[in-house]
Amino acid sequence: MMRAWIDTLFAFSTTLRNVGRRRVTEPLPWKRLRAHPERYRAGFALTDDEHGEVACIACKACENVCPSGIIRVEGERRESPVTGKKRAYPVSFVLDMNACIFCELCVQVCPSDAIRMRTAWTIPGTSREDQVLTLERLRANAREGHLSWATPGRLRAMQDPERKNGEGGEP
Amino acid sequence: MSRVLDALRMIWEIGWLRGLVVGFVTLTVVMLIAAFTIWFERKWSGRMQNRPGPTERGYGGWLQIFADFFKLLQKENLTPTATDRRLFDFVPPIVVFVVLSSLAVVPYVPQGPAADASVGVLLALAISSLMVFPVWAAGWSSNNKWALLGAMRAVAQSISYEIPLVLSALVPVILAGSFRLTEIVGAQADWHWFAFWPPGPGLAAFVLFYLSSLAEANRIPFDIPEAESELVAGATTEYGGMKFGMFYLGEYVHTFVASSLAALLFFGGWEGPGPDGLHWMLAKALILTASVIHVRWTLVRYRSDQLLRLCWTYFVPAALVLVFAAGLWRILAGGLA
Amino acid sequence: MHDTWIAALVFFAVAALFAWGIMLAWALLRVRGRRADPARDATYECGEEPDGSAWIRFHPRYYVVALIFVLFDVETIFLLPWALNLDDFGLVALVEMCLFLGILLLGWLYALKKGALRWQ
Amino acid sequence: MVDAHPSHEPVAPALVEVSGLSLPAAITHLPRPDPYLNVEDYEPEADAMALNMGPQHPSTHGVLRLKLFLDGEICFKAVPYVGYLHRGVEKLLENRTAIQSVPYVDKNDYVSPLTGELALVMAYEALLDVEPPPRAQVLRTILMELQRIASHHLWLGTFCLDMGGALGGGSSVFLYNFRERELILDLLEALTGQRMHYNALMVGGNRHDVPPGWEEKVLATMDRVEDRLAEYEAMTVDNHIFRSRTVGVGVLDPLLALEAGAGGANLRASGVDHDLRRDAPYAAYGQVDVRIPVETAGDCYARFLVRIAEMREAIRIVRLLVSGIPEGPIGALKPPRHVNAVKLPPGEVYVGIESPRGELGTYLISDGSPIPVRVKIRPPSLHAVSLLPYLCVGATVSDIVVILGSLDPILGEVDR
Amino acid sequence: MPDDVLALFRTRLGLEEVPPEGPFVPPETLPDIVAALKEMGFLLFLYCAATHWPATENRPEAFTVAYGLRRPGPGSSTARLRVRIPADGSIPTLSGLFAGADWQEREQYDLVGIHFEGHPDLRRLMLPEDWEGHPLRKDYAIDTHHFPWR
Amino acid sequence: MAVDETSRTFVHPLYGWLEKIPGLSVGLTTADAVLSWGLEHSLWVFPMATSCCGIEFMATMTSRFDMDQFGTFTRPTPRQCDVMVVAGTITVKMAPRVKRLWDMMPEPRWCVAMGSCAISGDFYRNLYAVVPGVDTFIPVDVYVPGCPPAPDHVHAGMHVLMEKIRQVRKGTFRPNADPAAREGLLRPSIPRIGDPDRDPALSRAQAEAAFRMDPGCQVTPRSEDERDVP
Repeated sequence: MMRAWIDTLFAFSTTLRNVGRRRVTEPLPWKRLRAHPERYRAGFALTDDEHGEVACIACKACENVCPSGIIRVEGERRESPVTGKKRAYPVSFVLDMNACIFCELCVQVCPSDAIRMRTAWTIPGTSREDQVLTLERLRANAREGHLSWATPGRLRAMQDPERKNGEGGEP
Repeated sequence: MSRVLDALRMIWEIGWLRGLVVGFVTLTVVMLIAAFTIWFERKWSGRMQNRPGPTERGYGGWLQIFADFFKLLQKENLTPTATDRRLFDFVPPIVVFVVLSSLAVVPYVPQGPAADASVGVLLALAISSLMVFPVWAAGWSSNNKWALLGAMRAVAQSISYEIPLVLSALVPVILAGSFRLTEIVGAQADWHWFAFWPPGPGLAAFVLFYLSSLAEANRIPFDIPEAESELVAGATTEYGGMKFGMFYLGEYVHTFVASSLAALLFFGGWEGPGPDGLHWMLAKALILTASVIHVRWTLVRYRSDQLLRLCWTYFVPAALVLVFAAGLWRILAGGLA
Repeated sequence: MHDTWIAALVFFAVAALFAWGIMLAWALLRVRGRRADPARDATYECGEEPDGSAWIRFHPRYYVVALIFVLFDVETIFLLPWALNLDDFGLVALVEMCLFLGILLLGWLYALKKGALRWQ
Repeated sequence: MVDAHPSHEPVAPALVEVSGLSLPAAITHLPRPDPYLNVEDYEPEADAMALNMGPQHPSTHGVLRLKLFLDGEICFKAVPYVGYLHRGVEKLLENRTAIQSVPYVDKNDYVSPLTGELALVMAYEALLDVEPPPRAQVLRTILMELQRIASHHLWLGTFCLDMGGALGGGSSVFLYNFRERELILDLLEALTGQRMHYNALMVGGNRHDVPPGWEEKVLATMDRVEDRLAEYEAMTVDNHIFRSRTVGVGVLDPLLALEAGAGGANLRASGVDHDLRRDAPYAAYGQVDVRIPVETAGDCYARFLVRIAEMREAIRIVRLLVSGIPEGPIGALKPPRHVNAVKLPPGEVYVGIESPRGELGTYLISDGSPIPVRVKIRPPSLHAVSLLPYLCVGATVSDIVVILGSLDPILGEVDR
Repeated sequence: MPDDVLALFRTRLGLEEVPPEGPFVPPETLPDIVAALKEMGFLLFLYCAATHWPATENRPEAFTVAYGLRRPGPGSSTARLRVRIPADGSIPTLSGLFAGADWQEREQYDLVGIHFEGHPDLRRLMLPEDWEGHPLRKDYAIDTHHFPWR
Repeated sequence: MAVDETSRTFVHPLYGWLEKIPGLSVGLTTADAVLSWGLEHSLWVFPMATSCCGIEFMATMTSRFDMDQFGTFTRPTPRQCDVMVVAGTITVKMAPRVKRLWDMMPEPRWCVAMGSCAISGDFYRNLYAVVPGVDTFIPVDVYVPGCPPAPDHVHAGMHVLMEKIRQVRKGTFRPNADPAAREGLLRPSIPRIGDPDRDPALSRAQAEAAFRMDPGCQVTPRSEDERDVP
């Protein structure tokens, strides 16, 4: 009995030791954002191509693969004002973050390096309308930065079975 | 200046005025101390767990408890249909009333408490053990099964630990030869704190008193009546708003009262190095309260039957033995003197 | 002497004032929500509809504890005057009380051996 | 007071032979309570009380509902009700292609999503007869063990929370465990970009390769985790209160455990020396000598000891593997560029892996179209929950909370 | 599958070749064969998975129920077998042999609608008691509405 | 029956006749500010944790993301809580329970939908068993997207809620009514609360279903003729 009670007192060794430890708490998010790794997936952006046009070609690969079915793309073919070549453009690109699961499959399949995820988070709102990303908002997100490391090309290069060096993964 | 002192002396000598003034001052201070204890518990448990605890409202989060209070003041009144309405609504203020009342005989200054009763120890213990009735009534009147289980456990536990609590409080009484709390403290003058002198029964009685008062105040490892992980919120499951606030407040005041009693009975009350007085008493009571909190955030809890077995197989006989040891010491020391 | 008890009574009154004062403040300040609402006032049982009332005959295990408590409480009452007057009575009282409690403890031992506190 | 259970002493227990298995004699062939007991047939000493524990209850680990029939505080019949989280994952997987289905299984066992992914992905690989490259295999093994540590951290935290309350010592253990779990989540976050639902595997390999400097971080984290493990032990292993709550409580008959399909630590704490990582190696487990901790007492304390030992073993495996990850690609198939990128041949496979909770299996039927005909996930937690009617009888409400915690069920996996 | 199981299947069922995904067993001999497997050390109940095969032009509506058992311990192996039943058929329960079959069979009863003969407690497991239909059947629409919640 | 889910009250009956007393308005404004401040900064959470988000919600209370910093902690019973955090998928079987628990909470109360499943049903939203978002049966104040939202996102959600409480008390709260965004929203299978298409009969049926719940306690197997044989 005595032995058992003395053993119980060892519990205090842990709590007392921890009283002296440095605390591990992150700053509150409205004061300073936590440091995220570069692959962090928390939002979306539609990037521009090298000509400054939207890179999306409205191929609907992301719309088809999205398990959640939240992406709706409508496109049309027209002449590019920059290069003069005919290509497809998205007329509307709606991404309803209310049902997004951040699985990165849209990035995985994108053929034109257009859609990317962001490390900056989606801000909570008081209505569901706050969470709908339209084409304008997606492009504005891209200009704002905080893009995740994984582009469609980089992801696929990393997963390529032909890849020789095992290092991989560096940005 | 002397006029003020005269006025104070007059107040002190007239019974009802003394009760009134001391009552208001003591109760206000004790309520603030209870608020402070809640704040301290949240900060200290945070410290133990490498997190800051409340920080945002006021410096170090000290206003947090007031925000909670104002919030509770505005919550809707709920009385579930199935309850025994009258009892259900009547019980919560009783909790606070009972624990606050026990302070009438607990002295914090050498001049004595509001009512320096000749049976102070008994009265304090008796009133604070009344706590079991509102808790039981709350659990039963709720007509909720979790509350019923909580109330059943609370009653069984409180009445069981009543015995070692009273018996271990008898040890200082025997050593001092009086039930009056001021005289018990007086008997501990010159560093003859009963926790350390006579060596043995005093310290053991303190340990018993401390553990039993943990059980009386429903603190871990003896908090089975309101074990959140088992009984949702125990007897208070159906209580919301300020009705719950009363239980919440009562719990912390109870802890402080029990710590004050322990300080008076075993640690010489206001005796201490330098000038005696309120500061030593408060310091001792608060240190004991802090230790209760530290224990709470370190240990897990017993099962109710283990708890009762612990009481009846170890605590009660141990307390009896201690009473006899104290009696023997008293007689032998008296015979020697 | 009377003063002490008057002071105590006044103190109790102040305590009552504090307790019911807060309740009064709450009664004045609280939000009036929905009207009598059976959904709001249903009994909580983890989100389920309760199956039967909680006002039942409870298992007597707890009553055994109450019985033992009464036994020891009476004994404690006898101890109190004894403790106060120990100086006057001396060693004889100690031995006498020892005998009295010895008999009581026999009953306690019997209860323990009978498993009064063992639940399973 | 309960003193140390004899079978926790380091003495070899008596064994009994059952169908080629040697099981501890003291707990084999225990009398089994009748799970279908008619309540009217039972005559309690006072009024019986029917108490709903759950679906919202602080310690039912999600949305399990236990209907307890109590005689005083002692339960004489317990009926678990599940399905409050039935999300029809199997129905959905029968409408999704291989690429799309990985995020769904993430959410089954949400405490160890990677094992769920691996079970599904390995089923597809078995159907396609694809062997992931060695780098992917080793990486998968490391991920599985990291996930196992994180999962056991969460388990230990919530287990103590059940015993010590949200305001109490249990809460301290809980927060200490989560503190170290966050370190492991940070590793997985750096690798995959998410804290919980990683979507880290795909058919034929991994989706993510290690970022630079990851291996060193893993080793540093393992040191930290192992160091802190001793602290939790100081708060639990010899703690008298902890022992009196767990020793001799919820003793599980190994035969019942086997027949009910329980797995993982629940099985090994009852003396069954069985672990798929050693007995039917997958991924890179064949390359490491996995040591399986086995206890013979079968109670909550034994399950606790087994899980603690498993954490140490997982740390050892991670250390062993992470220093020698082979070079090469991480995928055997071309990275998918289309929703139907994986062509399924017709066939029928079953693949089982050792998740932190036991054997997590996937049974898959394909008729040659891109989407499978039937996907059945064999959840270890379902079988753990189905043990409750046997274990809860004769226990008090406090014990039931502990028993439930010690079985470590995840309701997302039970209900799917 | 290990050799002793293959031998058992060959002798009991009179099969030449046992497919790796398990042989088809007649429903009435299922308990005997499973009991024999249990004797051989296959003590761990793995799974019971029913599949609905809607009617096509070549075959009528049918169900298959697949069972898996495992022999625990070093060198662990599985034994798998299947049962094919017509749309209105039923299948003997295994819940007397394996406690784990109880809930798995209830689940299959709930989701696929297989009737297990002799099951002591055949109720819905996952869905509410008053649910209509069996969702894992191929003719059950994935987005069936349920007033008032969806 | 709590039919009207949209009614949110902050009526203090005392104010009505206190305002009539001259000279009290300043005191009243101060008192109101203090009371609002209390309401805003003491949010006790009722964790309606069902699945994955429940685990992340646990993480919000742990040392690394300490929720107690701004005075938020959990209480196990709805009677003592102010905010219901719905964390996880709500199924058809669970929905009446959630509704019942929500009805049990005392006013003033708020609801935070944490994670995609609670907001919209996530990728299960078209499935037979899953409710397409909790706002089809209880009013939601703050939406925290994510799958699951990281703990710091939940903290930000609580911050948004505090902001909303302040604005609602002041009467300055304006919800987002961006028509383009409204157009892009995925439509749940039944109308949400606040949607003009919503039929009051639906709310009544939901309240009724939550109040008169099937106790579901039959233990004996159902009789032979009740079974639906395939």
